[in-house]
Amino acid sequence: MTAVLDRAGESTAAPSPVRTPRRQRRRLGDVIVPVFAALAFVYLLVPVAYTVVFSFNDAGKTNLVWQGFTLDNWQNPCGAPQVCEAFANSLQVGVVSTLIATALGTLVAIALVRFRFRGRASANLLIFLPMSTPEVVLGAALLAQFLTLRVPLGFGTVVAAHVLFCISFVVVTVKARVASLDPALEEAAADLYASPWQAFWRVTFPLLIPGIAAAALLAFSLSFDDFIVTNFTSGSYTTFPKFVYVSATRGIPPQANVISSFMFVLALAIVVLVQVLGYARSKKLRGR
Amino acid sequence: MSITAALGDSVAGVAAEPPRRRARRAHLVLLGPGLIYLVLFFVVPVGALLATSLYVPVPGGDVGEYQPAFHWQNYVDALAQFWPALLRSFWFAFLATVAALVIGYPMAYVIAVRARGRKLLQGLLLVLVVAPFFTSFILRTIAWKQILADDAFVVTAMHFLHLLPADARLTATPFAVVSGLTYNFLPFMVLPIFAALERLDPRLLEAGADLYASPVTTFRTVTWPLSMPGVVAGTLLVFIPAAGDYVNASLLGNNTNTTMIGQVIDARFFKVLDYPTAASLSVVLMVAILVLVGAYVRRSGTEDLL
Amino acid sequence: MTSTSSAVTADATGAGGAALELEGVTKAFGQFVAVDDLTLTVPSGSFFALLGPSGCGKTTTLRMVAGLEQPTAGTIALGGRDVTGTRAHQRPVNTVFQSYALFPHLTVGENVAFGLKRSKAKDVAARVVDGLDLVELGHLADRKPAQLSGGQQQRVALARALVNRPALLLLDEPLGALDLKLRRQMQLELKRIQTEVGLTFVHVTHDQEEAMTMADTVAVMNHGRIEQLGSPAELYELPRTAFVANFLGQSNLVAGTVTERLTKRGLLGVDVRGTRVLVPAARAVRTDGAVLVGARPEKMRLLVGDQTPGRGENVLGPGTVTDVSFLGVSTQYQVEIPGLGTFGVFAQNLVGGATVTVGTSARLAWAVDFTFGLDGAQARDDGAVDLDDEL
Amino acid sequence: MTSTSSAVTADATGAGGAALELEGVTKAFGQFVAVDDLTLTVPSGSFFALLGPSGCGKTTTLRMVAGLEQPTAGTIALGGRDVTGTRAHQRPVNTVFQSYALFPHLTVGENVAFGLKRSKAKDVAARVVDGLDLVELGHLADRKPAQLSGGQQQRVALARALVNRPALLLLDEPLGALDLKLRRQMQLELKRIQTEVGLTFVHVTHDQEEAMTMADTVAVMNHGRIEQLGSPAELYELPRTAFVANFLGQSNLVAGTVTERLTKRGLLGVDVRGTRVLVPAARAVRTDGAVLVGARPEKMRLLVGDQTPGRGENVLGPGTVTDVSFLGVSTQYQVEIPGLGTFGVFAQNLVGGATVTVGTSARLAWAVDFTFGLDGAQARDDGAVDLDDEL
Amino acid sequence: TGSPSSAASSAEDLSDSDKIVRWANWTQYLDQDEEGTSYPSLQAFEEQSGLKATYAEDIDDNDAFFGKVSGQLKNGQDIGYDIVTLTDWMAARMIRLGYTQALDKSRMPNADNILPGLANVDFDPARTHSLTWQSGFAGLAWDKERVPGGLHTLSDLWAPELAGRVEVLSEMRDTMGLIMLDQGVDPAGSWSDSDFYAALEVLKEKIDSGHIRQVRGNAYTQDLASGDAIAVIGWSGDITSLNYEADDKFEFAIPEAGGTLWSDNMMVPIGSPYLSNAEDLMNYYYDPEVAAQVAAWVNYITPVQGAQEAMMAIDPELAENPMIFPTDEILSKVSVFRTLSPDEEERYNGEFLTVIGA
Ligand SMILES: Nc1ncnc2c1ncn2[C@@H]1O[C@H](COP(=O)(O)OP(=O)(O)OP(=O)(O)O)[C@@H](O)[C@H]1O
Ligand SMILES: Nc1ncnc2c1ncn2[C@@H]1O[C@H](COP(=O)(O)OP(=O)(O)OP(=O)(O)O)[C@@H](O)[C@H]1O
Ligand SMILES: [Mg+2]
Ligand SMILES: [Mg+2]
Repeated sequence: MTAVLDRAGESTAAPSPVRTPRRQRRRLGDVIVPVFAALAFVYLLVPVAYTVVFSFNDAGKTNLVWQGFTLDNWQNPCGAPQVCEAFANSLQVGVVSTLIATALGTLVAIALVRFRFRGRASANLLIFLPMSTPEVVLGAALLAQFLTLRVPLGFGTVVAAHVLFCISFVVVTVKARVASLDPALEEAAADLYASPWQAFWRVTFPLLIPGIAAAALLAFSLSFDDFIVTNFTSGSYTTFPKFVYVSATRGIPPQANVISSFMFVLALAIVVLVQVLGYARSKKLRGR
Repeated sequence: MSITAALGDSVAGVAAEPPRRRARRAHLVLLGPGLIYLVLFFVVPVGALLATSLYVPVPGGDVGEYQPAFHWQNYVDALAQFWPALLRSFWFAFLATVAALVIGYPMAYVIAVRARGRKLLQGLLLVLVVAPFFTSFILRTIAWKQILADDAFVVTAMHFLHLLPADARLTATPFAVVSGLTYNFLPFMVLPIFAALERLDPRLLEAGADLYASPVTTFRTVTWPLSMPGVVAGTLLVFIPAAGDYVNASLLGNNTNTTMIGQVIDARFFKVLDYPTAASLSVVLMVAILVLVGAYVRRSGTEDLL
Repeated sequence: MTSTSSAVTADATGAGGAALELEGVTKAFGQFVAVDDLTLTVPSGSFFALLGPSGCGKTTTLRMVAGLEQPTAGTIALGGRDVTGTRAHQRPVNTVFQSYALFPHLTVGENVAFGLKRSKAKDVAARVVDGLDLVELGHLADRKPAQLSGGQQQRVALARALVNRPALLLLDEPLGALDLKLRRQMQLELKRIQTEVGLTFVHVTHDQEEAMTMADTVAVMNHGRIEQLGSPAELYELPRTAFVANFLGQSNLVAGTVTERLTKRGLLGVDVRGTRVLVPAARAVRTDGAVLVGARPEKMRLLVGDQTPGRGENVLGPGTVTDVSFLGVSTQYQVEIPGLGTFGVFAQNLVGGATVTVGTSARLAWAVDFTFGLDGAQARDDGAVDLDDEL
Repeated sequence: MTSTSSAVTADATGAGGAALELEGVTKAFGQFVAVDDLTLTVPSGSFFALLGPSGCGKTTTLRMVAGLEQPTAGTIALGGRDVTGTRAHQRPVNTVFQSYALFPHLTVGENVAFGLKRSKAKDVAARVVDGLDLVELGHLADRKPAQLSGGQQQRVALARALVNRPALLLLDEPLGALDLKLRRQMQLELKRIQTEVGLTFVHVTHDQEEAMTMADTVAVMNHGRIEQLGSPAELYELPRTAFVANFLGQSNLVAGTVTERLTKRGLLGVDVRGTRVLVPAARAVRTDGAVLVGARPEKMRLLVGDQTPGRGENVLGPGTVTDVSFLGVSTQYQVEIPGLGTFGVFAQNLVGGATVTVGTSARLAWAVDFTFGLDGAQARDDGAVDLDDEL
Repeated sequence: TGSPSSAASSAEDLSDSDKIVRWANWTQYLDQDEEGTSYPSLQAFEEQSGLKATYAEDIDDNDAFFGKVSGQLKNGQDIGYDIVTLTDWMAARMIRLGYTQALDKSRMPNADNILPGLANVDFDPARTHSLTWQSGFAGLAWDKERVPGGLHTLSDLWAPELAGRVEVLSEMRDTMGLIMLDQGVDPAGSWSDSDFYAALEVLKEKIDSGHIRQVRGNAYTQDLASGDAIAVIGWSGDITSLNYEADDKFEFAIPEAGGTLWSDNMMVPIGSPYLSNAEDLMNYYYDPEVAAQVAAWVNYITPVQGAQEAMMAIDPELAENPMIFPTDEILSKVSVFRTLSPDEEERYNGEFLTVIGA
């Protein structure tokens, strides 16, 4: 946003009496969009802020009314029964389903972009279908399936379900990346004596990493925040969103706010860190 | 941040024409695991769901006991009873999609175009878009409920300023449900539009200006059409989950005039144990979405999008 | 092809272009000064070429004229009117972008119509047809840019700009993507259009041959400043700096010291490692001290065996022919003279291929009248592309 | 620069390249035949150039040789060994790709080392250093490709291929992205490397000047077939088809009918709209009926006023000078002769700029010995780039 | 979803090898310490028995909970809990379907402390499959400031000035029971379809007109706290708890026409391999002192005899609280919703859900 303001300032540098009204309009036009976007960001972040604020509430049984400031919840984030267990479960489910979905989805994406074969269209459709299926339907279908197969509900079934809806997102994300990858690079590798396997590991894969990382991030956030499908397929296994949903009926312990706020801050910190490191590295390179 | 950038990509990515290759069956090795997974955990369960939708109750059986049959009447009954909820779901999803577009497009635009070249700022804004995913969305929804509560600041202030009639309220209304949907799926709108806009060559905007187009005209004739793939992807990613959602409706609505089909399916499934009705509603919902999406994608000329 | 251009000339906004005046224009990006106090007048209806190495500020200059960039200082006037503060879409200027910048979502025809529609022109359809015919792409009006070859895209970009009959047309390397053959053909086309329509063209290019064929006036830019400005023949025949001598075609430059002034004959005697070389005083930048003596390769000829130089010719050598390249039209020889370096010699293949082989000993002769003298303080190879330097 | 190349030549796999033989090679994409029954031998250690218009099948041919594409029919042999079925990574062939195809995630050094590591070569580090020195990029080994200029990237691509000392090096427009100046410099470089290292080079290019400067043998391709093959001078001086005559440099072609055979003097008399033009029978593709009589622009000179042709010269005209372009090194004139069309004439600027002005009446004269005769059934302008055709 | 599974049988008891017990309960239904970080009574049990107890507040709705586990129960699978706590009618269904394990009373001496009124219920005559956890009333609750006059009958709830600030429970038996009582029908008696539908009509009218803002489960307390609701049909214990934090802002009363009484029952689901451990735990909570400790925190009616005496030691004021230790007079005003046949249950439940918009 500062970018915009800077630029607006720049354009008004040269003086000319005739231009004054025009300049005014332009400044307005330049400002309206960012202001609107800023309001949208506020809209997006107000509940997050609320969540963060109430993580400092000196709450009793419920965390609905502001009772006073305290750091207790942050000092003892696992204080409320089950909250940390649910959080750990969510992390576990998120990591495992992300790994599986990313691996499977990446392979599918590569195949879909790089090869032309009969049934490619159907494969594409099959990938798209889970994405276009409402979560209730997915959850219901999976639950019925697990029961028919007499699979005990728990970690395994939750992961299986999460992998299912993450795969499609991974495929689409990685597909975009593969498509933008110059096929000439793989040919160059082959030309330089790399076997197909070596060409994949030394050229294709490293170049896909940003796409794969993005896909993994997306998969993780979807899995971490999923409630509907989890609710159907988890049995007595509790994940963080499920814990929140269930406890919401009487009052969510402030520790849940602590954990949510923590995740939010963590995500911000990671991005800033990556940026700063990348910036420092590029600066170093340029310096040489 | 490339990660978040590519994350946006994801959904707007229009795959290039695949190069011709000698078939070496390598694709089977690559596709195999993923597709087998999808067949096992998607095709088979959905097939079973389809079968369930035709079941009939066991005569004289207890609650929730059904036996296989081909009772197509289930669909007729289910639709006859629940078509208002079905229509309302699509209506709410549509409203939420439009609202998310109106709110999300400027956000994406500012991140992609106005913050172009300022990597740190861009990364930060992007993560602010994604980060709410990490604070449980139920917590956020409940936060909304508290923020918009009758006694809370917002409503009191609006009453005081006469922006809202004295007996009007914000929670437990269709408005609350739609804004909850909008809110919760907003990131899905912003990311693909961001990806599309980021790929937009700024030189095209200059070309527009050079050819006498004012900023507004340039937006209308160049920026908007070129961001269409992102807009289409974003609208789909908001519309589909919104149409099937029940959490927002049950937390923020919970009245007969906010009942969404997801709630009905959930209730039939879990509370009434009326599996055939739940299953047939699921099938109807899925097919309806597929048909709508297919028509939409075809109309917008972005078939190769997905 | 010529029949259709009438639509372009018959414009109410006035056939003929506007004069462009830059006055002390400077553009700084942060600390970096990309264009440095540029003052320049391009007369109405002329074809002006801006030539210079990559990064010297050509595109930046054009962008300021187009209104896509605000100058840090200075003013820009178009047809006598100060447009410095006017926004891009309000200037009667069109640009053919280095990268074409075609709208990918519009057809070729819609691309060409874009500017006309914005300026609410009449007869848009007819003018688009005319414009496309002008670049011989009438039959491709319904294609999308992605379905065109590079050369065709470039021509669409050209048509899109031309069709608006701007007072000033800016061309930023508009032919960069074409192969040599097509490029030459388009050059003739462009030149023809410019003459017929009478627009003012400012043409940016890397390619000195292009600049010389097409332009009335050429300006050679370097590091944000103009090194020399003049007609192509003037710049070529009488470069005033080593940079211009090397950048515009090849030059054989050799260092020497002025030892005599033959004022009557208007000549300078220059000592080049013991050989006396004559330089017309009027063609020398300085008349004393260290100078660089130069001559173009095509002005030089090889003296083999006992061939003698003609009257009024300078002679250097002997040296050894180290390379012979057959270029079709001509043959290029490299002659190494010990202590003086390598000299290039062009010989038109008037009578077939090469006449001299590698290893032959030869002297170089060239007319005194085509010798020029530069400031000896300049680097001999300033402006000659160095392989490590082009980043 | 020369000192380091020793590492490249001193390879155990044998200094000097392998001969390449294509035998009836055809490549069809669906219905479309991109390469049509191509038979070709490139001798070991030679510099072979493949020249042709865009889309004629050059890249496809190279890709088949590299093993990146399977021929539909025919065999490819390398150093006498049939490699048709061998996969790309098993062929001792390296390619410098049209688009460089540098690995963006690897540094320059790692890019160059890539092939060596795959083939488990020894002394990888030392050879990488040598290879980079060869292209004068030793100091940039730690950069990523994105941090290099286009010219530098191209040189990295070259080093990456050269460092493997392949028996055969394929160059697909390796200089396409460079500006004229740098391009000429790189051409000299490449040629030097090829001669020093003694590899077999197959070089694909659009640019006929490039092909002629660099190659021992040039093949002109068109529509998937080879039109003519020979040394550059041979192809240039004695084209056998109108396509070659027009594609390789410019040609002045004019239609006529053989009316006499002066067998003793080995000449043909051709009637060109009433004027008799002589063609050496040995330089004519056919000796009767309709022919195209041709001569290169640099072979022609203008006869102005009462100037007379020399002995053994053909004369056409008079016509009118319609265009004079100063090219620096030379001046190009366009002369229109009523009924015969427009002729190009090049004159080296041995004595400064243009000597004839537009509108002057002039005749054209050129030596009978440099006249060639083509099949009159061919289109006069085959191979001359038509603006609409290059997609 | 096939025919009733008779194959479901009790799982092999692994109680001796694995010292664990897993208990699913409603939220805020067990005493917690000051920080809300642990359950003192459960900790004491762990120390005393050497068992590791996992306590999960996983139940927020009888139907929803049953819906999630019924498939596994039908298969006879371990659902991950050794004790589940469900309301009477759902307990009835569980027992009827054979989804519970029989309790060995000989291992549970304290079980005899059960209040006589609860010792014999129609769905589990000798309490062989279930033990009551807590009981409570459904009645009227309101914000004392905003409804100064208080609520006495259901009609007070329908007063126009309360429009849009009224909430009722999503628990069919409580909401419908109160309406039926208001219409003079005893939900414990043998009423007919028409009685039910007449009551449902009232509910429908109030919801459709917007008089009832929302139909909620436990979460109605949040709406009371945030002011979105000022008068509700609610549960007795909730209001007591709520008042701790809200300075006695709210009041609860049983309507003059009568209220409903419900109980939640602990059961050991089929498939649980830790029956003995579960029995130990139930036995522990039937100790009067432990029961008093729980009741002092959750504020519901404790089913254990002697708890009132024990309560005197903890908090004499609570011992007098009629909502925890109801007097006979109060008990005479409340009735237990009668057990429904499967057919009735499915129909009523479906209709009710449709009306409340779920
Ligand atoms: N936005 C910018 N910020 C910083 N420096 C810039 C910017 N734009 C251009 N420059 C610098 O200004 C100088 C001139 O750039 P310009 O694009 O005008 O070069 P050019 O002469 O057109 O070169 P080329 O022939 O390569 O197109 C270059 O050194 C470039 O790096
Ligand atoms: N995969 C393919 N499928 C169909 N046609 C193809 C394919 N690859 C090449 N072609 C066609 O084969 C012809 C030869 O292509 P090729 O790339 O060899 O041309 P080229 O001579 O290298 O041209 P350029 O000079 O433009 O690079 C072209 O007409 C092209 O359209
Ligand atoms: Mg430029
Ligand atoms: Mg090619």
